[in-house]
Amino acid sequence: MNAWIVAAIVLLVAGLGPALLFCARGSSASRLVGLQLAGVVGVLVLVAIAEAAGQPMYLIVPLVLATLSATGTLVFTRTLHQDVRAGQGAGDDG
Amino acid sequence: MNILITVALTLVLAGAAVVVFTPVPSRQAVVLSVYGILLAALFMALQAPDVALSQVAVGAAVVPLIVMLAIRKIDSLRAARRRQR
Amino acid sequence: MYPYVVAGAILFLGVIGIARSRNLVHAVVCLAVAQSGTYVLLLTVGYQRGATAPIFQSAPEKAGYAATLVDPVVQALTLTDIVVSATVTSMLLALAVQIAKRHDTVDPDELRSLRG
Amino acid sequence: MSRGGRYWVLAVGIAAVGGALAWAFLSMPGFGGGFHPYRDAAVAAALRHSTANVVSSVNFDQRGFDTLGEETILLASVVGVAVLLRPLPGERHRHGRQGGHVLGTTRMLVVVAVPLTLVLGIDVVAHGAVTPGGGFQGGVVAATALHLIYVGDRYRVFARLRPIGLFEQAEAAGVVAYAAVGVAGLAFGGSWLANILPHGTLARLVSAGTVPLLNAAVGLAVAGSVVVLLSHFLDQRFLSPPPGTRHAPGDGTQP
Repeated sequence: MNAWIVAAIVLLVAGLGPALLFCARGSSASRLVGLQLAGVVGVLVLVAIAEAAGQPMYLIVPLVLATLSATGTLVFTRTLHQDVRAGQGAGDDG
Repeated sequence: MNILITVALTLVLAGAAVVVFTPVPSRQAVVLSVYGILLAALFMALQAPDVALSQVAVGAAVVPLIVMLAIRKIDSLRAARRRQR
Repeated sequence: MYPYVVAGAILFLGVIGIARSRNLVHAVVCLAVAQSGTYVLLLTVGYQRGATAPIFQSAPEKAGYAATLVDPVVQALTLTDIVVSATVTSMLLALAVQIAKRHDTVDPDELRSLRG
Repeated sequence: MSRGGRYWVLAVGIAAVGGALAWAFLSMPGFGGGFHPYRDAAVAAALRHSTANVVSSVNFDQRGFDTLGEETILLASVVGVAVLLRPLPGERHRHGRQGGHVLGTTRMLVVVAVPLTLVLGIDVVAHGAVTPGGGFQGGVVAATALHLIYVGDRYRVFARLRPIGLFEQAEAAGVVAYAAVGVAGLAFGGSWLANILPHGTLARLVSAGTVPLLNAAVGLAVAGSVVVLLSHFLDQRFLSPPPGTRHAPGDGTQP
């Protein structure tokens, strides 16, 4: 058990856990904060796991996640603006 | 490594529960995106970078975009019907 | 044992979500979650303690090198699984949009009463 | 069936499937064990063809025919979505601005991220045989780059930059190229999708025979089909609902 595994476990529990909690409550716009946190911490977790396994070639995965998580957030900021403008999430009576 | 896998599995299970028990689809789409990141972390811990890469590629932008566009289309169809009545 | 139980639990969570669903889009997302249980099951079946990903950096010298790698066959199966899941999701969402256009609702219960 | 009745059926189904799964899990080899006969066979076969990434070797060499089936599923779903989302009679294209204001920082992010994502996608496809990655993952990443233009900017710029016919042809060309490599294997190697090219040195960019070629074909097909698939959903946003479709007689509302 090396330091990178400990780092990965700590980041999972103290980073992605709270991100999931943020996502579990509130309006869809406030859940976006959880998604942002999950994207950033997720990159760190993936780097830590790659180092823990001693396999530098795994690092392509955090690289792709870092590039695409910004796009993922943009998807929601583009499509959720109606909810934000209506305050409490218009059209959410589904 | 085993503790790491156990922690990641528990987080994935919790994430699946949050996705399923979020009733409003537009909120569910955001949670689905986070669930994809949790799955990618689990796949990396299981030494499957190929699978983690494809989960990240599909789950980060493409599937959330399709889901959100379908939700918006259905919402706008309903709003148009409501205006007609 | 715990990893297999988690895979089964994810499958059941997705199925329960589909049964409770009041919105077809919600049901489609729950189906995607149910399918993600199969990814977890496949990958945990192929995992071996202390092994690394089945990717070589240089030609192996020892004959028993394969025993230090996790199972590549289940990883390839999971890759196919993820692609199929994405295409099924898009097909079903297109179907949901078409139902909304024709029937004015995406609630499965209302759809049934419309037919009767 | 009422909701209560549905839950009863669900409970019976979960109990039955849960029991079967528990039985299977108890008789399976335990988690993390060393018993993987398929792994031993697949790794040996990959080493014979000098393929560093054994997962790519399984997908594009040992199980190449299954991957062709997967491509066909992708093609079929694109056709299905195109049929399902065709404009109904009376629906018209709305032109004009898309709602919402785009910040300057968002535009800048798009300018930086589009080339970066595109290059990353091509890189993932090109190194499919030697590092994690491959045609499918890289194709999706490259398609995401094109859709970044939509999420960051106006739809009209996007529509001009995305000649949809070209992507439909790219998708078809990818599938045809995959089948062509298969036929070439049949002609020169004696079996469908036989790995006929020289295998090269393990872990070099040009190695593993036909695997990089098949990776590129799949990358082309996946990028094309994801762009076409998303564009059908995007076009739905710009269709105005037909006036009174539901009340018009004989429009197929009743099954």
